[in-house]
Amino acid sequence: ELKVGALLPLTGDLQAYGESSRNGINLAAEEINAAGGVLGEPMTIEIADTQTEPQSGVDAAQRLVSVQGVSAIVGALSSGVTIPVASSVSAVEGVPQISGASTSPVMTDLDDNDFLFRTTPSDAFQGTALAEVAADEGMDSVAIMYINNDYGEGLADAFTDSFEAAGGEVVGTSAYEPGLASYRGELSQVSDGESPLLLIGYPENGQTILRQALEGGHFRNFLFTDGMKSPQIVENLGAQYLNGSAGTVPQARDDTDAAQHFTEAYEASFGELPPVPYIDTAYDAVYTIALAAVAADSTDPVAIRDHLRAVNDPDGEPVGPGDFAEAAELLGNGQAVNYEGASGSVNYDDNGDVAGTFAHWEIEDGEYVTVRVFEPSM
Amino acid sequence: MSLLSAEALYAGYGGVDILRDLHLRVEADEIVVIIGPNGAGKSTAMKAMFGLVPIRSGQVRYRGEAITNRPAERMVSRGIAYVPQEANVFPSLSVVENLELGAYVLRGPNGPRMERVFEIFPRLKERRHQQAGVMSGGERQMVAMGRALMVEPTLLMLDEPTAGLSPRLIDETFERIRGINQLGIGVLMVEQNARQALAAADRGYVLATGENRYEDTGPALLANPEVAEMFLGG
Amino acid sequence: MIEIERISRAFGGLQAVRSVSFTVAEGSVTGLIGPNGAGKSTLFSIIAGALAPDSGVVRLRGEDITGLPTHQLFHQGLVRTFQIPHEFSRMTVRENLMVVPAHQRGENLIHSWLRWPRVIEEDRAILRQADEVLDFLEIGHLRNELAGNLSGGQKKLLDLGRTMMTDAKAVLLDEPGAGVNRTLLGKLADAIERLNRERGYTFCVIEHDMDLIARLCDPVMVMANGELIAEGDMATLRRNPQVREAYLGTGVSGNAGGVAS
Amino acid sequence: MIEIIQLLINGILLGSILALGAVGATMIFGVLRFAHFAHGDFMAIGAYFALTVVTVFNLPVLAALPVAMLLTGGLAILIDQVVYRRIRRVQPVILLIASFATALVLRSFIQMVWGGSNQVYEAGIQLPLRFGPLTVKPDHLLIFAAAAGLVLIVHLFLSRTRMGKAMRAMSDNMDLALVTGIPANRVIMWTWGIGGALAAAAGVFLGMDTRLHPVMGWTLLLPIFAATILGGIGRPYGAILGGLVIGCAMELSTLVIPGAYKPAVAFAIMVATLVFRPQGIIKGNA
Amino acid sequence: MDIAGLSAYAVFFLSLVGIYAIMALGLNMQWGMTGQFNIGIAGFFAVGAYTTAILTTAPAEGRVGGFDLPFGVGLVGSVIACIPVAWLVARITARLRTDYLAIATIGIAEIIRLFFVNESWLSNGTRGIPGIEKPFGLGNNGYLLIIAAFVAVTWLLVEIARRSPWGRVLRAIRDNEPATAAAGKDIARFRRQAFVTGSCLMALGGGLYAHFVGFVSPEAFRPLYGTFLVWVMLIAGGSGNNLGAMLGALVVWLIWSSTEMIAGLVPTALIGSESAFRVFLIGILLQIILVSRPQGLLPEKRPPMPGEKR
Ligand SMILES: Nc1ncnc2c1ncn2[C@@H]1O[C@H](COP(=O)(O)OP(=O)(O)OP(=O)(O)O)[C@@H](O)[C@H]1O
Ligand SMILES: Nc1ncnc2c1ncn2[C@@H]1O[C@H](COP(=O)(O)OP(=O)(O)OP(=O)(O)O)[C@@H](O)[C@H]1O
Ligand SMILES: [Mg+2]
Ligand SMILES: [Mg+2]
Repeated sequence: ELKVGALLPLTGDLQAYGESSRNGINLAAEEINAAGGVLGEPMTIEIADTQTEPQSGVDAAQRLVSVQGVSAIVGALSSGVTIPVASSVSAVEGVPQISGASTSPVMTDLDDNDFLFRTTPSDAFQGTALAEVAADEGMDSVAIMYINNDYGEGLADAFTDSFEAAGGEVVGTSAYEPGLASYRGELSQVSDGESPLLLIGYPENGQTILRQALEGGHFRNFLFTDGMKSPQIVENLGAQYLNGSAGTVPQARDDTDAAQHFTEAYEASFGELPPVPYIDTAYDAVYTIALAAVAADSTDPVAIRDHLRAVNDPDGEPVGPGDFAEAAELLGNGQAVNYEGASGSVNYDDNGDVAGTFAHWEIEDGEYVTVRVFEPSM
Repeated sequence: MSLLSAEALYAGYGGVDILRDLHLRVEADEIVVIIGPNGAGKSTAMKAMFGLVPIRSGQVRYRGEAITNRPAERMVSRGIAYVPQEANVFPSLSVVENLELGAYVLRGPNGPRMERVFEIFPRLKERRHQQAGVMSGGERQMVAMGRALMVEPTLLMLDEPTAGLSPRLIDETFERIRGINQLGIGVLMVEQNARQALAAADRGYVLATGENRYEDTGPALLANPEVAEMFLGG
Repeated sequence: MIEIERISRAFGGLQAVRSVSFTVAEGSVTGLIGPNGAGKSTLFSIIAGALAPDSGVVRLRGEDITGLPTHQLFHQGLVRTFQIPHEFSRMTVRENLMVVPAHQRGENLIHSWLRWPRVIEEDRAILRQADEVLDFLEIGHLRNELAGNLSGGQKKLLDLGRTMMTDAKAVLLDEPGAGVNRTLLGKLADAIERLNRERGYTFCVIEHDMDLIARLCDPVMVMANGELIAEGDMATLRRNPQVREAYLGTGVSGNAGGVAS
Repeated sequence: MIEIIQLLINGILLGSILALGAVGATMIFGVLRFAHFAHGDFMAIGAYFALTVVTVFNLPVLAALPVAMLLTGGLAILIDQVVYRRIRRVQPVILLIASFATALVLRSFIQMVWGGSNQVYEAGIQLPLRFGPLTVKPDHLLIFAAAAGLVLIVHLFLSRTRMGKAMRAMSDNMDLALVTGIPANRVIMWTWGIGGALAAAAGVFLGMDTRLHPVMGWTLLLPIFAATILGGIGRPYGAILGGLVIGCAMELSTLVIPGAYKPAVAFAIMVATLVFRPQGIIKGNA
Repeated sequence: MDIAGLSAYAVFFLSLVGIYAIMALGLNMQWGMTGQFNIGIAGFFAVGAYTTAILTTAPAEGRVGGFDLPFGVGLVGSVIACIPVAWLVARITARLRTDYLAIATIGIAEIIRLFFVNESWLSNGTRGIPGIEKPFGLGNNGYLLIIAAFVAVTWLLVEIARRSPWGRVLRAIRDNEPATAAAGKDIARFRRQAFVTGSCLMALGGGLYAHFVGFVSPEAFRPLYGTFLVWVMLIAGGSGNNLGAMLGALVVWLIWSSTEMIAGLVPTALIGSESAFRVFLIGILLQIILVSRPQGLLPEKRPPMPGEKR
């Protein structure tokens, strides 16, 4: 029986993302079980809460591995939890861990005995993508406010490099600490009255910043990253103020079968697919684990790890999330498959990273609309 | 019917009895003094009767009504006022505020009551806006007693009202206590200034190790050679 | 032994001590009396280093000690008690005394770690000393009681006991008798006399009990309104009209405390 | 210059929210002698009570404010009677840790009942009023006026009523207050009621100005303590001034230091006050 | 759920308990013995963790350090680095007492955390420092032995300190400072010693933690897990009692991690969110402990007199 641990922030700062990721994970498991399960048995998901804190995150991870006996872990979300879990639990116990959300470049070179993977691209890529979107939107100067953590800083740095290399001007940059009641001082510092604001962060405080930016007349146009792609922001602040704002998100080409399958399946199970990130990435992570178990013909963690790359054989038969039964059969017959996921092709490289594609989205009439999906040209 | 009476009290802290079979009685218009060595349980007796130390067995009656183990804050509205041995003023409040708080349980204007206290302690009137915490030892005792008098009590309980006062102020204080008593207020006090206190008192009790040792009129106790030898310092 | 020279101290607008000078001679038991609020305790606090004077100098054996912190004065042999007892309320009576002796090896943490047996041995001696003091003060039965649970008078005794745990040269006692039973007070006076005679302690005593002052102290300083108004032996002072007016009171009842005995 | 004035205006707004929180915290400190770590969460739950009133009865926020204040005050009293009351006689630190537990309970309760994502009283934003180069949001005028009004009411209560005096007496000497016949428990209940109500007001205003979120109050707790300290613990008037100073200092700090260090400003002011003027900026009479 | 798995988890669980126990012992020295209200534990915890991270990791670009030194040097470094920091904090806050000290220290701890967040040249900023290895190639089991040894030695040292005349002076200070000064003790010095020693234990905890999880970033040093948890452990366990401090670490961490299972038993429909309910339970359990045993599970006992058995 294949048991997969879901290590998610169900309380604490990233709680909102944890809950939606959980849906993605459960969805994948349901589909797989509906398609006959793994090695003849239904797979199960064990959920554990990191509280968005490393201390309780590692404890929860160890419990998943030792007590619940999971063969692989999906999670965690923030790099500050993912990395300690990798170095103190996954790498030590020899259990593969796939994060659907951690974007820190540190993970690329981490000494993880090759047990740490991720289904979302590193910040370095998204920064470049963001600069491209800025150029597409005709922005030649921007001000930046970013959340003062590894995610915000990584993106801000990568963006600034690419943007300035392309001749753009950054008129002001300010990191912000989460949880404050007023960001008006920072806003008036970075604003030059005209340039749009690149806001890198999460809705929890991002909404406050946006609101104060609009109300104070500091900014009218905005550029966002994946973290801020959240419908509640539009809902809470009013579409008319945000229409025309743009952003990026790691996203597969939504014209692919896999992406369409995912959207439909999600909507059938949970209602409308919220435009928040890390659902499809978590979903894909479960799929690759299940496929790897089938390929290995074992639920042994190390065997699964060894086959994670094998389910993405470029010469193999292309399979998508809807085709689990077929994929299992192919693998059972000793044939190679190439998994094409909801979030992209999910080809783990030597470091366990994936190169991603990104969507350029805009808000139109209060809706998130994908303008195009592209691969950043580094 | 006595103003206050304690019958066969057993009381103490955390399960250990300090008071054992204690009997006390104060009649209306009487000054009663308790003396005894350090740690005899004098303060404990006062606190027990005032509801600050739990009574394990025995009865306390006030004008015949049983008030055993009633909460301290209710005693005041019955007409009993108590001045503790230590920490007996509100240090950061002014004299006037201290006095006003004394009458907390009473309705109606405080003006006339305060005037009466000022008549007894004219010095408080001079210092009425001073913070009680920085007054000298003697002035503090006046504030404490003034505060107690603000409720227009029928019984005043004083724990060592003259400790730390200068000889002159001790005289004055006993003078005042007699004056208060003459207004019809019963007084129960603990004193180490035993000779003077007994001289001023109608009756006295000698306590030792939580038990009654002697009970008699003030002059009789003063004249008792055993009492003098053991408790008055020869 | 202690020379006080023109010490002044004000609190806000109140001049608590004004230009007071006097000397406590080595080997004497000097009394300090005066009405409530005269500034006696303030003066003690200044001598003991707990309060800084606005002006003036304090000398101990000719050496200027003005403004030295309390604990340094302690090591020069100057100890004080407080008017309101300052016990260590959550420690036992014994421990209250055992804190006092100076230069305990075990007060050095590293030393305690490395030489535990020696520290224990030393502590045993201190314990014996503490028990002796407690027996002397007749509170030996309370040795394992928490000091916070003592009665008001017992705390005063404990305070005095602490001064007996040192090789003090000069001891400042702030109202050792207030709240202490008269019988015990007599014994206390014996103790002070003995320490003075046998061990050569110098005392300076604030006290409102004139019996005690008359029995122990010579000379006696009288303060009023922050100033030194008189000094001399008690018999002389009783005849001083200024002192009677300010302090002793004129009424006969002032003697009911039993001067006669 | 204009910029500084604009920042000051913003700072005063933030300051009045902090001040409302700080007045309650300082009163609780004064009477019960402990730093109340659930105070921020009282703010949050007050804000959510108002949200329920707003959405269920479709009322404007200001109409929901009194209800929220009442409910939060009541809740504060309830928590005191159930939890704090039993440990009042032991060391204050136990109360502090217990209040920390209360904070956890309240915060997770909010999440269980109202969910964990951002919410607002009213969708949309408010366009500011312009006074020349300066901008002020209408809500801000409202918040400021309401905060000033509440502070005035508290002032009158403390200085004019017996209960106010009894509170000061309790903070001076609880045992003696009992002996004087002051009903200690009733006074403490009043203190909690007022502290809770003011916290709710601060929370509602914070929610109006930003958004509602389960940790909205917790993250503001330290600046509130900073304001309390700055004003001198136990002094409501000092707390108001402390709140305003912290609010303005935090906003103005962005002129000279990176935004990432902004919260440190409040702490640095707080530590400096503690070190150089431990009795607070305005020296009281204690 | 097999035995091997359970024991592996038990090892892991006990390792974290051990690390917290060391910090709780440090806090006991400050609060339990001296009455110093330090809510800035996270600051010293961070100093310890970062120091050993910088000393023992491989060289890295863009930041100081990566000296690749052995584990032992890292831990000693953690403790030594903490001395000047703690000394400075003690100096700055020398005049503060009770809640004033508490609020000052929590402010300082946050400033320290913000320093590590923002000063990337030293701490690698928000990205944190990865690759902090366990010594001698040990796994979790071996490392637990190391932690256990440190807990035992720490307990011994703190217990000796408590029973020594040094500890007696601290308790005297806790009770009454002027009287301690009048007894000839240099209160400022003793307070400083206790503060620095206690803080060094917190730094030691930080150092052990860094090697245990292999990665430090500023997220680990926020007040909840860096400070309050330790307080809760000490108070619930019994402040003033060293065994209590350690028992508190065990019990509180057990509550922290076992409530997840309890919360899982209640239908989600009733409680909205399982995880929120868990935190709710934690809060309630804590309050029950505090209300029913305000002195802690093992209340403070007075140290034995010399020659007294116990
Ligand atoms: N809170 C307490 N807990 C435990 N024991 C106490 C407490 N308060 C007093 N005691 C003990 O009770 C006994 C009687 O104390 P009490 O204060 O009544 O004495 P007292 O007669 O007033 O003495 P004094 O004249 O010295 O004030 C003493 O032995 C004291 O140690
Ligand atoms: N910290 C202070 N702040 C303000 N005033 C003070 C302070 N300490 C003492 N005083 C004032 O200084 C004066 C002298 O006080 P002190 O305590 O020295 O008197 P004392 O002679 O010891 O009196 P007693 O015999 O009553 O103890 C008093 O009026 C007192 O109110
Ligand atoms: Mg007494
Ligand atoms: Mg005095």
